[in-house]
Amino acid sequence: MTEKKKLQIALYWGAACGGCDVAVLDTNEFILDVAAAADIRFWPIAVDGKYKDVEAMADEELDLAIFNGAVRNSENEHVAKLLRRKSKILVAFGSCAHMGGIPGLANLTTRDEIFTAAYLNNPSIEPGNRTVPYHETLVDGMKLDIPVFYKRVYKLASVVDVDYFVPGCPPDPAQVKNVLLAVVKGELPPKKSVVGASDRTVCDDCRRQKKEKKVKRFNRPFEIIQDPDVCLMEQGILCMGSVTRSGCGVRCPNSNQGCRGCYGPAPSVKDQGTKFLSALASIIDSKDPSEIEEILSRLPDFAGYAYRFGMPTSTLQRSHRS
Amino acid sequence: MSYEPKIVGFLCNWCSYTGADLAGTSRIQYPPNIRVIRVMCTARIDPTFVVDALAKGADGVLICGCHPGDCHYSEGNYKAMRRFPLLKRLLKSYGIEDERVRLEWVSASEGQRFADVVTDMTERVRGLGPSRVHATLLTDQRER
Amino acid sequence: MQNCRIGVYVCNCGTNIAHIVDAEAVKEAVSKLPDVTIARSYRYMCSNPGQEMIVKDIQELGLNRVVVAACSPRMHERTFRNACKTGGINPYLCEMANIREQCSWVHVADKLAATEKALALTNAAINRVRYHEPLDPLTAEMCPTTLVLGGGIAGLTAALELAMAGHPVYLVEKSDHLGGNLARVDLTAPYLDSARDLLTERLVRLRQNPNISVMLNSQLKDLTGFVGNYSATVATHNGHELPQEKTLHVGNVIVATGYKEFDASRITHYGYGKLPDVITSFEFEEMLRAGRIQLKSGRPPQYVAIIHCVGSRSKEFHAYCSRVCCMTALKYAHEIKSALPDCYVSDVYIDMHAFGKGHEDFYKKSSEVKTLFLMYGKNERPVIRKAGPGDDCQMLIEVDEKLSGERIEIPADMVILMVGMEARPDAGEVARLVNISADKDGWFIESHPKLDPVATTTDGIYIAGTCVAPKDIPDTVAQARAAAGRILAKIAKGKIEIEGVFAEVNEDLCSGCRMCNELCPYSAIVFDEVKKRSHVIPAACKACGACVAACPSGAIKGRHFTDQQIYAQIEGVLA
Amino acid sequence: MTRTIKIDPITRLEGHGKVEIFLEDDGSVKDCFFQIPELRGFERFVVGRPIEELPRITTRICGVCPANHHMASAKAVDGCFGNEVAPLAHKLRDMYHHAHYLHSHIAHFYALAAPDFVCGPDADPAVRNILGVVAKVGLEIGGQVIRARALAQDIQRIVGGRATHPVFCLPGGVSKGITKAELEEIRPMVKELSGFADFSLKLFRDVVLGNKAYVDLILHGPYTLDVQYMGLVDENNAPNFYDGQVRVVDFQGKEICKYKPDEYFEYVAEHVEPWSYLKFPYLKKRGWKGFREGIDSSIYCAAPLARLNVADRMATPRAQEAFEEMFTTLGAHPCKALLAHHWARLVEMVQNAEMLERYCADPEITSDKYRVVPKQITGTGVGIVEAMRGTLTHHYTCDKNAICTSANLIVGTTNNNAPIQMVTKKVAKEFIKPGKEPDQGILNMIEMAFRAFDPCYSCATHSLPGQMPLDVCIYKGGDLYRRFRR
Repeated sequence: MTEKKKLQIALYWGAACGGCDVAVLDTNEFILDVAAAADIRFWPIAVDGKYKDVEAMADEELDLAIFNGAVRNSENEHVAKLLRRKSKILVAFGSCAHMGGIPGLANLTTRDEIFTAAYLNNPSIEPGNRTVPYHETLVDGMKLDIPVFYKRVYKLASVVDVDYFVPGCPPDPAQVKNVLLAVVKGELPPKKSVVGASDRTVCDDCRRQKKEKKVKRFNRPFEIIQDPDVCLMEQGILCMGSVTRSGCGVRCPNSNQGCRGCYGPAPSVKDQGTKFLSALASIIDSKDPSEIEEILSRLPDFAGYAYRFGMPTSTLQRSHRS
Repeated sequence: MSYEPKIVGFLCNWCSYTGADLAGTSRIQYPPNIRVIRVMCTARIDPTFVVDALAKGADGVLICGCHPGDCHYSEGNYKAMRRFPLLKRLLKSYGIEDERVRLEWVSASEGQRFADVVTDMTERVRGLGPSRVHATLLTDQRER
Repeated sequence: MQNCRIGVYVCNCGTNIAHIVDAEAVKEAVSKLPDVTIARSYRYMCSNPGQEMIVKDIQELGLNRVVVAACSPRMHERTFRNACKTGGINPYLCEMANIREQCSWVHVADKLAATEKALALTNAAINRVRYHEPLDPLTAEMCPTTLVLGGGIAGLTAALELAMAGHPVYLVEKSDHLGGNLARVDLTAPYLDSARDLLTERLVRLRQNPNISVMLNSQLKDLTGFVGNYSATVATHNGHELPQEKTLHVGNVIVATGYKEFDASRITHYGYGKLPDVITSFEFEEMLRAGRIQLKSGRPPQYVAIIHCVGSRSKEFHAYCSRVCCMTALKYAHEIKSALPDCYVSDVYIDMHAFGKGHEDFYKKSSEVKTLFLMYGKNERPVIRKAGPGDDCQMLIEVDEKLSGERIEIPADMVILMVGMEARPDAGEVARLVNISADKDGWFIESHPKLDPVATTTDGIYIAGTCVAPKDIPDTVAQARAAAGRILAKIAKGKIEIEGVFAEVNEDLCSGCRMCNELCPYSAIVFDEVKKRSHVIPAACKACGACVAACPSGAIKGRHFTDQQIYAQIEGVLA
Repeated sequence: MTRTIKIDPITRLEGHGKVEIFLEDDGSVKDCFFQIPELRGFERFVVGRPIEELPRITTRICGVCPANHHMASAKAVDGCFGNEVAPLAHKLRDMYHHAHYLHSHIAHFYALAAPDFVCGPDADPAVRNILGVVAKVGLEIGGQVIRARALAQDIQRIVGGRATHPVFCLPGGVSKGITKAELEEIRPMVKELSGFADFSLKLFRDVVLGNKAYVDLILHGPYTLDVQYMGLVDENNAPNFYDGQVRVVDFQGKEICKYKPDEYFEYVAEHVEPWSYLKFPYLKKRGWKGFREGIDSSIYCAAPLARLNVADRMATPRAQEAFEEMFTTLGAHPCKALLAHHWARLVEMVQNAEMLERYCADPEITSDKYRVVPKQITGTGVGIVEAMRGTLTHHYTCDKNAICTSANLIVGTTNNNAPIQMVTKKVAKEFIKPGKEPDQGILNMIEMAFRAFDPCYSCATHSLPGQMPLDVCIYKGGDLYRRFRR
């Protein structure tokens, strides 16, 4: 590597599952090269993290901060803002930071409903329990606090200014490697770009045979045995490959599962779900309103599919029930 | 002051926009709440336009096209006919009231019908009160 | 995007706009908006001084965008685009806000709201025009060869017209001979000249003309491409062996596939098929052409009855009038009288349609040759029954005669049923092949029934003769020549101009998912199996935008109706 | 005097495992809290989703153990469809699951546990990490470790299409099988991993058992709790990670109960404290008695040691030998020494490897009968598997259109929430006494306690195994008195 000062890197998670960090570990031996080329100042999973160091850092002392996970509570936001301040480059890493991810599905429900399901009304809760966690509690004179659980989930870019986006749930390790290399070599594209993904859609990399499309009946994944060689849409199986950026390695369609869009919308698509809706509905093979209804009735929870990884990024972002 | 609904209308050029012009030349009066955007065919209407309008503060969205079978491009309006019910399902899961978004067929000769549709829609949306979408998205920013 | 210098022009339209919408206020408000270099209001923007104002501002203020808030773009968009052109900027850098038809005229009661709305619409137009791009028409080669479908009088005439102008023609005929229905006719009304002569004259000239290649026993199988550059696949059957397919490169297509006569046996109570001497007009034509009018028994008829509107103008069959039967019936009266002077001819009709040139005189003449005219009601039918032993005729026909108001019984040895015209059973298939539409009766639909009768909604596809609707020979020939004329005009131009507004695929973004392939009503989207990308043929595209909205990767751009432009407009109307 | 706690806003920053210790005036520990600050609400937002999608949604509860959630979820969904499953599918799922165990156990032992033993518990935290281990045992072994973990990930990728966040489970089976060619690809990997499992056991023997100080630390350190144990066993009471019945025994080895998955809510309940988002499971029939040790305590713990404590034997021969050696050396079965978790983990690895060898030898494994299309929707299902970090329960209900109507989840680490709370306090009391000033050393001691459980707060919360950022705040006289952080 070069003689110049080593890169100063930090990795952190918000409301995440940890899969993004595993994806980084999945670069295997390469991670040792990174360790050689950079000072990993802060990465709780693999090396000792010392928060006080992060606080002590001068603004922009870090060259790169990789943030995975969504913003679900006041603490996530606090960390995001701290790292934004301390780092020259902030990367939203993985579907949750990029688009809100699967935790973002919570935007179709409410805080009260979530607390009720988790703490009050489920088969294994302590009989008669009325307690739900609260951000401030006084126990026998001892004051305890936990972060404020927000009404909804936000993508990272909703709370801080983000420089780059690495999509995927989780990002494909090969792509992670490319991104890290680009950083080390200082070969990053203009800010605000999506990195570690293709500009075309999953269909471009999908090996399945594609023909003209007309759909008379949609099938749920469990209703048929998928043909491994024919485009899933032509089998009436929902697949978001056509609206979704490629770069994942077509891992789901190659497992006979439709794409759920974790790599986010194609570059010139504004809203992944409504765009998918537009394409999908257009190929319905009917001119009769009642038949169309009948065909659509076999697509339950379209919102939960079309925004599986991006509800907080969708144009409407969350439920607007009164 | 009382609330005046903002309604965005997407009209196809050949039937509905012409029908709206006819309403004009025949001086048929209807409420001024509708703001019309002309497209060549309802098939051009990406459902994203509709959610975008709602997010930007529309209280209602009206889509008008040629009657089935009368499309200038022979089958464009069938695409709208297919997308619309799925869009309605999507909006439902977002908790948006059914009557805020509407698809109607209005021919070039139906100036009166266009006026009636706009009048009816305006009254219904007025009845629903202002859409929460725009406001909610703004207050969300204030939560933090 | 280059930095915009927008000129905004608010038209008063006399008082049409200004007496409701405060045009001055709108002008004032928009003049403060970013990128607006100049805002003016004027009495009549569409007037010459109005247009000159725009031209002058473009040239003196260096405007590169123009917004006109006035009447409907359907009224004056062209006018102001031309003004831009004259001023020296691309006509597509102009946008209109409709503040008359959809504002001042419909919100008379509320001037304030009308003015607010006018402002919103103008604001939207300003937002939109920022994203407008200069668009130039494309040109494509025009192949001078024409494909004519149908070897009837229409097809023959069109083919000759084009060939005589020196252009190659393929004349494709389904059957094994040319002439179509006309070849089955003896004399023609109203001048009683021979159909045979009409045809032979044409067939001779046709054979002499090297530009025409006739393909008998042939049918169109497939047609791809677009105006000026179609590729047609034609299958020719020779006896029993497999049909040979030929691919022809043609610039235009004339569909002249003609009609089929109504099947009289569908009307049971006329006894057609049971009573030996109840025959159709075409069967009678055969007798005429053979020069022998006789009954099945071989003897000449004493009484002939002609019944009109068989299958036409009826609720259960065809509601329309077949237009030629009336005159043909009169023609029969004449021919019968001249062949069998003692024969009694009765003509049983609903209305006598004699609208054509010379038809009324012909009608008069027929009454002079002692034809008995009987009128029956539109929704009734004459009843035919076998005559008894005492009668001197074979059949008796009962009619509620409208003119006398009496129930009349007339004798008949021979009954001629004037069968109407109907669309050929394969009309739907033909329409699909050449991508045009047919109406509920199966007749092909013209681009405009009055103003554009022989063109269709698909460029380069023309229709002529009785495949469009029932008509007589002069009208058919006129249409055939009209179609040929339209094509000759285009060939003369050499190239075809394609409007700048169409959909285009960005191949760097297309991933070949093929979602769009089935959506285009004009088959303008083609999938390249090698590149695994779809692309749009501009000349075939009509810019409806179906594929633009549907393209899941956002790879298809609808010129002049781009997402950007529409989002800017949405923002504008809601501002 | 009354004590009020000043909440230092900075403490909001830390949190993943926030420990707050409150002192009496005399400097003795009044109380100690271990708080989990995160909730994501899966139990609510899966409602309304098509039930067959849950195995592809609940994996995101934890990216460190997604396979456990995928399998538990798949089994719960099978239940909703009347449990009609292609037999081959169970084999392929179990195969995937074992590979996942290997990857996780290797990562945990070498990256998180080994530093304590290989480098030593008192070593400078800066070198007490995987790199430190590599430095000590040699780069060549370090390479082997990374390679072995990669192999385990690869086997998952081949069998299930993806390593992290598998998608292949569907009602009635799996969406893909494995081809003969793929099996041939897997075979040598399994062989190598099998050897690596034995190697790791040997390394533990040499490095840890060979060192009396470590053995004493394991057996006689403060790291023991008198609570009960839970684990999934087969019909012979041998550990089964994918299927079987849940067995609970007390720390004296007496069976308290043994239940089938769909009976879980009769035996387990969850207690809620307002100061933590993570619930505290306990034995329902005994009732919530607070964070108390004892033979009648309703608190239990799960994870490797617990699994071996509830088991009578292992399911495979080489693992059985290791099992016997372990408990003979530790002198008792069950064993209360929390640090023995690490050893148990290695014993499990041997069984994982042997099971994979079995599947590779199974002639049916490459057949294409990997899924049946279910014929009925029965509406409710409970799936229980052993996550690396404890017994994992998914319980769903759905309507007649197979749309999820409710979900209840008791995830691996949650089982250990109470024990961790208790051991934290125990360690605190051990190291902070009147006159004995707390120092940085307390971090290591608390962390070692944690790490024994290998707590994965991704499950139900969101941080990762071991090496958790710790923030120990000690309050006295209402003020922040001492603070130790990492």
